[in-house]
Amino acid sequence: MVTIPFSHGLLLAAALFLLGVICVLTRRNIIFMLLGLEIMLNAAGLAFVVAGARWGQPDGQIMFLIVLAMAAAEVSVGLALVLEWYHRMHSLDVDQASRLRG
Amino acid sequence: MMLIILIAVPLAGGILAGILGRRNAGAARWISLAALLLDLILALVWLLPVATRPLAPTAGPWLVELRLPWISTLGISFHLAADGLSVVLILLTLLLGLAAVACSWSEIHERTGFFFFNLMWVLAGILGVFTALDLFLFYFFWELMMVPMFFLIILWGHENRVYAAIKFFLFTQIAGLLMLAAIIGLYFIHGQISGNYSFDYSALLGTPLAAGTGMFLMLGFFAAFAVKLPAFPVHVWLPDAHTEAPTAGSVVLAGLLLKTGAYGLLRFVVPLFPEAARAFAPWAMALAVAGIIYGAVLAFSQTDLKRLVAYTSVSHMGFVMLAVFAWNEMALQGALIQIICHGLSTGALFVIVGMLQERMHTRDLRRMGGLWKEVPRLGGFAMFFALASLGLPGLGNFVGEFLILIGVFPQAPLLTVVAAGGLVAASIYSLWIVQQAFHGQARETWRISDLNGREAVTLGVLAAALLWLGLYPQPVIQMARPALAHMRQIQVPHSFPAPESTASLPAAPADPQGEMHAIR
Amino acid sequence: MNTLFYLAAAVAILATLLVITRAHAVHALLYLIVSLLAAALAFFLLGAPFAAALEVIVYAGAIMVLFVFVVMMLNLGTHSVRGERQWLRPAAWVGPGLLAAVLLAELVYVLGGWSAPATTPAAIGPREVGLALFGPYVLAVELASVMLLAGLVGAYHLARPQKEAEGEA
Amino acid sequence: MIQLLWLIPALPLAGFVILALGGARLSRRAAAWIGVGSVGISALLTLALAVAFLRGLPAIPAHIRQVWTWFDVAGLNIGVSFYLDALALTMMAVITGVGFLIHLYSVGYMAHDDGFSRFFAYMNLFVGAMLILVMADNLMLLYLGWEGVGACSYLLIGFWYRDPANGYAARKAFVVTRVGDTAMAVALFLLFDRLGSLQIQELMQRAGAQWGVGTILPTVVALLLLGGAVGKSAQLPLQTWLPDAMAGPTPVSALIHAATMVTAGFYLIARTHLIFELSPLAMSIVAIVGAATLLLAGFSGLCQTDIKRVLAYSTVSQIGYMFLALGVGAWAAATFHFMIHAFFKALLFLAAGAVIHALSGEQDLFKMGGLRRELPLVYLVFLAGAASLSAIPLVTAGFYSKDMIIWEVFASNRGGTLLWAAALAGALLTSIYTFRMFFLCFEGPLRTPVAHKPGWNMSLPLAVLAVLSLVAGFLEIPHSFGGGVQIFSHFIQSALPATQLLPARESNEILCQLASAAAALGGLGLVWWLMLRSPQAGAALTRQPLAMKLSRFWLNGWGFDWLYGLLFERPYIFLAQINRADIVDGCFTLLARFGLALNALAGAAQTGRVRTYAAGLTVGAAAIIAWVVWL
Repeated sequence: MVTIPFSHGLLLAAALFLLGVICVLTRRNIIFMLLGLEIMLNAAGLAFVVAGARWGQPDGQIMFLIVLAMAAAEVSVGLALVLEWYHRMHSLDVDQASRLRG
Repeated sequence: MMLIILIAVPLAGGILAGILGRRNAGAARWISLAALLLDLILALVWLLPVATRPLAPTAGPWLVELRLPWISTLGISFHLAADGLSVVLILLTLLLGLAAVACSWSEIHERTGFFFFNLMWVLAGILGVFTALDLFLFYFFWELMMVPMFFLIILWGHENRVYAAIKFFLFTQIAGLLMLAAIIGLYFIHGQISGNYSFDYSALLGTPLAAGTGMFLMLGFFAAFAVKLPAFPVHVWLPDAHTEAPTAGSVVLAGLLLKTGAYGLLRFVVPLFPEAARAFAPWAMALAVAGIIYGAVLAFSQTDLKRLVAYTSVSHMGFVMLAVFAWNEMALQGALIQIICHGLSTGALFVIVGMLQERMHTRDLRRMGGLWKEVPRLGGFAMFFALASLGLPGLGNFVGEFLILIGVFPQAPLLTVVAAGGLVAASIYSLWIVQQAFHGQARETWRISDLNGREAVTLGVLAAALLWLGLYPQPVIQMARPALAHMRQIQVPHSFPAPESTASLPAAPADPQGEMHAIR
Repeated sequence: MNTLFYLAAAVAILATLLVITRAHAVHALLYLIVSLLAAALAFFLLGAPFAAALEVIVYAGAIMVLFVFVVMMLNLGTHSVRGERQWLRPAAWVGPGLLAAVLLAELVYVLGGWSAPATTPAAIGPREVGLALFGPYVLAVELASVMLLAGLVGAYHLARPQKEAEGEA
Repeated sequence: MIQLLWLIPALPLAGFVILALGGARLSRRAAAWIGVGSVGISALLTLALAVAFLRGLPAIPAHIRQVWTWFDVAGLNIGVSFYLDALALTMMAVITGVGFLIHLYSVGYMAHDDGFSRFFAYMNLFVGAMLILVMADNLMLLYLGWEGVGACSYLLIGFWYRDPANGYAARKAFVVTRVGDTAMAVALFLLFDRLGSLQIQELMQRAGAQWGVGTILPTVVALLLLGGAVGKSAQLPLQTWLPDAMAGPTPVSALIHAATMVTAGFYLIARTHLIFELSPLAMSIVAIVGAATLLLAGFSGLCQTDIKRVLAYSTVSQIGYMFLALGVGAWAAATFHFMIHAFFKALLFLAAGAVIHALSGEQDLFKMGGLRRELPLVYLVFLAGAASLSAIPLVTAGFYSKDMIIWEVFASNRGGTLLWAAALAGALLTSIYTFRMFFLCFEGPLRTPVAHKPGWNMSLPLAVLAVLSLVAGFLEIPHSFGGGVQIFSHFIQSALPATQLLPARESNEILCQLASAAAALGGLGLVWWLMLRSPQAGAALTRQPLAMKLSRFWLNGWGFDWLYGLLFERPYIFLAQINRADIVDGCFTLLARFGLALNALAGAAQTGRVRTYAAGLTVGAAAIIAWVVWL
């Protein structure tokens, strides 16, 4: 067991989250964007766990479990989309997928 | 019960025509015709004897009434009723509906069943509007008549139909939503004051309103009806809609849909908000006169015959609005006659344009000319209706316009004089139609056939009705008199308390006597 | 023990930094696994052994493997790495980096800065988590299961071979 | 007999309905029988009615018969009801009598026209409407007839519809008169508002009882009514339509634009004379309008080259006399002149029609000439008509009626020397332009060969009208001729008051008559001298530059058409054209454009790039956190 300020855990989560954000914003490769999303999800889960530990309640871990399930679902659908898309476009450049331009 | 059946017959006929019309276009036509004829006969048999019977002076205004609970928790009831005014308008609706069916007989070839379905539902919606006495129900019918009309324009219209249909929909829908807001506002204000939350017309009559609130609510209603009418600055949807709609659509639009605006002004705006309407009257009358002149001048400059006729509607309906806000018996009777006669004469002119378009595939006045030689009978009818439109005495429009002007004169002499100038402008555009289309040299060689029997009967009936109204309008006047008298009485007994004291008033509306009449 | 936590945190951040800067997808994935393992250690230290275990099994195990499979199926050659290098010009990092810095500053401010009273978290084992999960949170479990089912169906539908329905989308 | 009053207008209307519905299916013979017969029976009925009416005089000066209630709203009870008195009877007699003769004439004149039955349908409708106008018991019904005849006038002027010029003339006639009609309608509104009735006799009573002489209301009402009257009767300032109205077939010009419809203005003023008498100002204006118009039209008549336009201007001028008489309160004289004018002007038009018919549609006076020997009957009747129009003393009816007006203008308490001088100058002008036309047409060499000679159905009406134009004047012979005969004025005085003469001037009657006789004969002599005796002098006169300028100015009717075109017609067309696309619509379109612009702006944000959206999200998150924390 550690004895650290509660905010340090949260700061770790924030740092990881922001690294994920940077990844999403910077990378044009869709695989890397998905990776960035995973980083962000994981950071969110970390934040939940830290909060749960702070109050000594299982709720934080349960939320982490939900996030985990969501990440799994998201990744499966997302990667299926990537595959399908790659078949059509022969590229992973997300900027080419701009048909919704107004 | 009669009223429900009157509305249900065209609804059912429309569904039947829609279903059978998928296989057999002829069936759709005959079913529509039969349904409307049946409805007309029913209306004549049921309503006319009631309407012409002398009324006991103590009786309420409604000749026929039906009230069923509908959504009682919100105070909404299925409340239909007809007084003399409604009866006259119902008969007009059915007559013009028949004309609309007759004139689309050979014009519509695509999706005939669905066309007649829409046509019949528009008519049913209009019948509903003319009889609904629950404001919620009224709004329901108000929308019911608009949506099929939208389809009529967008599916069977001419070249620019999508633009016209969307414009029509936007204008009427936005204005309709303003009215809905006003209805709900009135509902809550009335409910708060009286504790009785109800959409019922007779309950809402005489709701005491502070001057500012009353004006806002009145303007909400006024917006919807002024757009429909159409009044001067919001008339712009009309020329496009008229021009692009199929003939039957134009006939129904000009002959009936516009009349719902006039009816709304008569039935709702002034009775529900007498004070606000009185305060607003000078503005409304000025707008009306502006519309009379503006419409007439613009009509003259049009080269599309249908558009020309559309602008004449703006001019003619200006007279109706002028009359409504003068609110005396003479002007109101004139407005009613004008409503009917404008429906007949403009409807007939649209039918004529439709016939020309069916034969020549153009509505461009610059390409017509000298048609009298080819189609003397059609030309004769066109001349007749053009003369009616310019207000020739002996035809119905004259009676309407004259009664309106003579009724308005004591209240607004100057405006009356300007409006009378509209008569001169009317003669300019009406004669222009005849000159450009039927007289003069033929600009192109047309080989077209004159009227066939069906067309001659359609126009003949309309012409006969105009002549009858021009020479002997007394039955109509007699029929509408008690209704108009009741409407005019509604505002008389109310002396509104000062605005600051309204809030503390107890629930009861100001006139228990009138209330009882209305409910019975 | 505290040192261990800060070490794990440093490893996690460092590995994540490497993840987002790699040009080769497989390298990035491997670093991400490192980062996740570090996070799992942090979970354990925070008294959440169950979460730590799941982090290793599900995240680092299952999800990352899925990524690896997909990268393999895409068969990205060296040309994609070269393209990746082109896209990763320094200029591309400036905007996101600044934005992230601003956000981080805000979060630090919100969380009350670095110095805060230290607390010792209570350990919560799998038992408590399980009891809560199938007690008050049973509805969330149902929701998660529905979501996973939807993911399953969606992934199957998207990834099935569809030559005939090429023009459908 | 009086019970059958309603039949008189009903018969021509029935004729119209049959002809309109029958259309081309009727043979020409049947159409002619229906068209002429219905008016003929009406004329006979009128005759019988006149006998019955005269028998009832002086005990019963007026009859009212209601046929049905037109409408009854809020105190405005309008019946389709007819009023018969001496004035109405005079009008009816002229309408049906002259109308019948013109119908009969038209059978020959229109024999080869395509629209034969259409022509008779319109003519019958006109006669019916005109009868309603003069028999109406209330102003509303009068207005119905009033507009009805206007519509018929429109239909008949534009009868030959293929020529756009005819259509223009027809529309001009209708629109210009409609301007007057609208003024009249406003008068009706005002009358009903103030007096609560539109029943003519009731109105007159109430006006007399409630309004003082010289107050503002009767003046306003009278001037508005005068507006209607000048429109219909083509008086200043609305006279411009009548010369153009000659585009219609000649029988139409004879019936509508000479004998009957254009005198409706006179009838309206005579019918409402009590209101006019309440307003001396309005009376003076009527007189001045009449005097100005008769001079103006007289000068214009001098220079016309089209035979029908000469007659049109002479009609305007003669109606000017009637208005002048009305303005000075010489009611009987105006009515008498109306009747005589109907005879000789119808005669002149029909004779001119015979000439035009004979020359295959030639209307230019300078292409006529020498017809005296070719068309002797036409020559004789035209001479009778011209003499009557010029008021050649003693032998013509025109002398008696016009002299009565000139004398009463001089002697009436509302008259004056200036008006009298204008009337006298008008008489001189009338004589000059009439005989100029006559000599151009019948004297000199033959310029166009004669194609058709008039048949019996054209000759008979000419002969009857010629006799009437000569002898009808003996109904009223002035006092100065040894006591004289006053059959007509006694008859009409059951409906209209006698003229108030100034006693001081009564002794001058014979002098005044000598003056007007001298004017008529002087004009004739002048024309004879300039055209036949020494044509060189005449030619020299017309070559003067001033004369040529004036002549062009008068030929175009004093430039009124040009002025109105500049002031009303062209601005109206300009305003209408410039706004064809509807400026209001433009405003709404602008609103729509604004919406579209906003849409484009918002659409630009939709780059379709996921990363941009993500960046947006991030910025939003940063902003929201900042907002929550620091604000």
